[in-house]
Amino acid sequence: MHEAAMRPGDDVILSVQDLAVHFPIGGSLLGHGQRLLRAVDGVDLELKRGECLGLVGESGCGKSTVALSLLGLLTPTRGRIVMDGQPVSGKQSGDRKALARIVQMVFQDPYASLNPRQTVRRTLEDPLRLHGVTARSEIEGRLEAMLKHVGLRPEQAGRYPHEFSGGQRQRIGIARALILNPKIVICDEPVSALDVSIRAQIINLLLELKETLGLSYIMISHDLGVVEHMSDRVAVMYLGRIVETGGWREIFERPAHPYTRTLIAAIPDPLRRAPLATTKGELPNPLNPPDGCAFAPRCRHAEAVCQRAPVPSLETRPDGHAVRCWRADDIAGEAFADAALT
Amino acid sequence: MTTAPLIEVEDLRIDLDGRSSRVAAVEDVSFRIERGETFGLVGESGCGKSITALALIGLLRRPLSVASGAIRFEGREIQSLSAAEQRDLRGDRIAMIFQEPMTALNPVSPVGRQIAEMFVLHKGKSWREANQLAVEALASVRVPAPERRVNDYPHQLSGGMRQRVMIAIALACGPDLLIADEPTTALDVTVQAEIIELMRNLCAERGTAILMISHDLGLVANVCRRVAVMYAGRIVEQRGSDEIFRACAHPYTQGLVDSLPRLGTRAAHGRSRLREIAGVVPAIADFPSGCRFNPRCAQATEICRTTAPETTWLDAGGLVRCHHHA
Amino acid sequence: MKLGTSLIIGGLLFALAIVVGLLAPWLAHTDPVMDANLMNAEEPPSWLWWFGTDAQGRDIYSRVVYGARISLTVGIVSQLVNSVIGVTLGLSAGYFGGWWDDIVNGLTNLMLAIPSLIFALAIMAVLGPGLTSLLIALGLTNWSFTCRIARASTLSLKSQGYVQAARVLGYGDLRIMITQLLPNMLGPIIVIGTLGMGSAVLAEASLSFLGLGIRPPFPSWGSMLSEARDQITTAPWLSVFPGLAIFLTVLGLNLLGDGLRDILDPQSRSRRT
Amino acid sequence: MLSFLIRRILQTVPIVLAVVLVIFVLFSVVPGSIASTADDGRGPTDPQVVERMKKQLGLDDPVYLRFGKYIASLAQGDFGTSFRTREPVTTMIAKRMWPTLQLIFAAIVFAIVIGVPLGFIAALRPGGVVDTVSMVVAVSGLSIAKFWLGLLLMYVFALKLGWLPSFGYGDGGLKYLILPAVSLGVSPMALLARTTRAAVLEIMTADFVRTARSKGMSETRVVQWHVMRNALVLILTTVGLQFGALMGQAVVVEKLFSWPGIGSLLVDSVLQRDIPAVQGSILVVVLFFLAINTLIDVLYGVIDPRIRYA
Repeated sequence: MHEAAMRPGDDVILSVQDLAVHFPIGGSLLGHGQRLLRAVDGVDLELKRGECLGLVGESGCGKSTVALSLLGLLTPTRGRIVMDGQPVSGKQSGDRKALARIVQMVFQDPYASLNPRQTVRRTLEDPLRLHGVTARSEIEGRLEAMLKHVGLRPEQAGRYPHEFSGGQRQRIGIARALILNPKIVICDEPVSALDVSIRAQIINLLLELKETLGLSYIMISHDLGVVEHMSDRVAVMYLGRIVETGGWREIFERPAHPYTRTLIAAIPDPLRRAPLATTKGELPNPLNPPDGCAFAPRCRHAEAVCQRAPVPSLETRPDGHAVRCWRADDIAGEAFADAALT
Repeated sequence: MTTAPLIEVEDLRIDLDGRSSRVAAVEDVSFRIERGETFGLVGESGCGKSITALALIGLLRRPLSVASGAIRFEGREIQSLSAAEQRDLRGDRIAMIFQEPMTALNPVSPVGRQIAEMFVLHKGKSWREANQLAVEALASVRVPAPERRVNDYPHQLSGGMRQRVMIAIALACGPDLLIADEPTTALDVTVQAEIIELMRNLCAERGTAILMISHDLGLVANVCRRVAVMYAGRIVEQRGSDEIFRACAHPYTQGLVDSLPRLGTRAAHGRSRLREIAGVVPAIADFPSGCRFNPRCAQATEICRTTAPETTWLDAGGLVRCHHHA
Repeated sequence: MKLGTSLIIGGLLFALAIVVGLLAPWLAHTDPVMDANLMNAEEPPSWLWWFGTDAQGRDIYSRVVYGARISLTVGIVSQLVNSVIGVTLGLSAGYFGGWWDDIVNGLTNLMLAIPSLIFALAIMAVLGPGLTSLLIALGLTNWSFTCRIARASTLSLKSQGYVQAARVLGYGDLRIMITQLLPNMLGPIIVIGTLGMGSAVLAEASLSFLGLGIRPPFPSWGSMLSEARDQITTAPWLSVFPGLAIFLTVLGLNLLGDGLRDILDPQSRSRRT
Repeated sequence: MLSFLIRRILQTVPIVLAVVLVIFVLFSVVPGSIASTADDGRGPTDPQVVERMKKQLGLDDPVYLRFGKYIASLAQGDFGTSFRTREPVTTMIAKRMWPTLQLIFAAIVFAIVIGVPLGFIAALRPGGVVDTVSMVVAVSGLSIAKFWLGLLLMYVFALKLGWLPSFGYGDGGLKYLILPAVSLGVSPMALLARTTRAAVLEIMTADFVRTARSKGMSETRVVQWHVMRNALVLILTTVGLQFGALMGQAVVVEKLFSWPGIGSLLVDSVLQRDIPAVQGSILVVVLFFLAINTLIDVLYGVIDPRIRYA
């Protein structure tokens, strides 16, 4: 991963190096008793043009914090983010506007992500005006084209969000994300708030738009089925760090980290009434993470080495599959046998 | 008595009282659950699965009410029981756990006391005895250090722990039926796995039947022996869970199965466009006439628009409600 | 009460008060200040003197009608000032957080620590009686609740997808506050504003009753009651009508606020009034 | 608990200081306040008198020095000397404290005893006759001017029926207290009735009440075991805030009934430009209010575990 980041080719649209976001928690006015929440602690990512990178992990693992930092909504504690050749830094409003034309976001909850007091037209036109598109005809043209792209009719533009169903709202949300022609779109659980029978529509739409508009996606989800379907590469996060990353096939067919294996085996198999894989204990308190490997307390392969500092490093194999586990080689012999996956 | 199923629902209709009109939120729903069985009720939001469950335990509140049909528990019709008799069943024989374990627990009462209430209410125990039993109940759902945890308040526990407390409450009196309404929707997958396994094991040990309600067809098929799929207030298909993914008969079930990207599919068959179910889930007030799925169904014909299909038995076992079933 | 009932009754009472205030010169029988005539002193209500007359022989009906002007002016203007202060402080504090939030919080706590009527009374003591003083005293002392609600709304709205989306789209802070946050918190703010007008009317009456608001001979309902107190044995009707006017005006505003709450802010019916 | 209490008390210190500053600025620095001190509306005052007063009061000193002196004397419990009676303000306030406390506590007890049950009963049958009537009563109670209500009560019960004395403190007996306390207590009573009703209604729809019902509890038990305590949290908030409002409104009621409390002291002092007495009374009112709210916060911790551990 590191090596790849060192020589970013033209095909890399986003590279993140050593991203860390720490939040001070609690404590008195003078800082006594203040503790540091390491929400993200040393994350490297690389997104290639036209690719979809799946970011998975349970709540609290830091995946949303990564997204917010990429969008410029959080100032990272350290790290370097390069998007489309531009280093991203600071919070100046000029930067924010430039950033807005590179990266956009599709939100989880289509009910909370549209301003209830704005028509679709205003939701889509205001950003254009803000970004210097003033010609009436151009605005109108782009608006119409975008609505068609996402499968809405131009005459629906005058309506308010509450007049649409959940699926349609998510289409509006997607249109808003794409109206400035961004290059990267971060999809934060884009279908999990939708009715099951609607999800396929949105997944298909996102994949179609990626092709027709040449977009690159970062797909954040806890639904591994959706991630497998959509992603080219996958990064698995646990307690602020990436524990495994690689091509989708490596991750889902030959998962190497015990945590990834647990995640996959915890998904109920509809074809078989079989026990689900469980782990010991609960997610450790992120304010007081364990020494050594963060997953060790819950890991059934853990040995003494795992419970001591330092944290294992993310070792990259020649095929680009990287794992953060002391015992990856030992475990690799133990085939990941889950009949459901074949 | 021995032949009567544990619970039997027959032609249940639940009405929603509007300002000016009554509409049926649930209609023609029939199913039975045997002692110790696991039965799943699957559907999307607004399909009526949760209110069906609430009707079983007698917790429907205005503007919802049972309009017709029967719910029989061990052959006794629940609607005909007095309020006090119904309360004796509730919690003691039929118990329920809910989706949001945070809000489902009283925030200002220690969890131990919330468990102990069950023993005071149904087993005639004193508070002292009940508190002791609460510790045991908490231990049985594998909460570490139960003797200390009983004094904790819900906000001091994690989501998974809270749901364990809910299970401890529900199973406290050894009920015959546990209704689990989306018990893991608010939880992460690894926690979900733990809760499901806990529920499954405890109920199997004690011979408690489970009625599981969820939007997640995969989860229900994994947990339950039989599954009923609901759409817009009606059961459209009822099958053994082994068959529902392999050979479902109703276009809606088929649509659900096909439209979900399932783990392993891409590796096995490559990535193809997911099959979509067109249109939107109808709201209760806008249920279409005829077969309620007809506006979204690719196979719909004239008869589907005019006539509601009857329930038919399938040769392979199970029931389907479709004019053109596979 | 049924939905809508309180809205209609409240709206009608408030509209009545406004109409009376606006049309006072036409509705009144006599000049409320100048037309004193000791010949007519302390007449009980009759066809000629609808509400009776006071010790100086002034027509109570005319004075009550003119009193609406003072009450409503004070109620509406001072509450507007409060709403503007409260929303500005609360919105900006919730949005920016940090030291500004700390300062606003401190100010709000300070305002809550001094009972608002006492604070207003202290300001009146410094500025002296009169309409302008009243507007200042009441306009500066009753914004803490609005501020809290605006701040709380901002905090909860800030994490909503559409506000985040606006930031991602490159909207500036001011634009986000005005186009995304403000329109979505107006409901509760209007409700509180309506109820606040009622409190302001009561506060004006109280201050005038104490002799610190509108001074006689100008017709404020509060000061009329103050005079009435001394004649309660001889002319009890003096105590009835100004008080009834206050009651109906404030009742109208309270009912209107309740009714608006059901429409504009349905989630928070339980919020304190 | 003790550390919570100490922390809570420490938190009020800056507020008290800020209040002192506000009071000081308002009456000592704002231009025109000196003039209004001198001009009490009874014609021009001899400029020499004004000069002498200024000297005597140290009004020619720089502002910060005066503020320092003011704080220093406050810290010793010295609120200054009344312009009007030449009495130490501390003594004046001490004499007036008890009647005011009596009045306010009587009013709040009246409000709680009537308001909370009223709200509870109303909430148990929403839309019923009791509910409708009590909510009409409540909204009326909120809309009525206290001094008008007091006047009406005075007219009916004192002047017409002659059951109760019309004004004054008398021997401090209960019969003198009733009319002022009721006049003062009506609006908090109305507010409590509404708050209680809303709180109970809201709690009755909470998920944990559904859980309680699913356990097989009767409605009475549900209310006893799960609704009461949760409602109490919300009711307590209202009671705490009402103390502040009551302190303010007591001024009007005390004036109306010639009740010898801090409120009437404050009004009389304002009318007669007795600035040390005004400042002292306001400060005492604020301190009292803050003390009550600290107490309420402690009670919160007892009732609501979420506060205690937060």
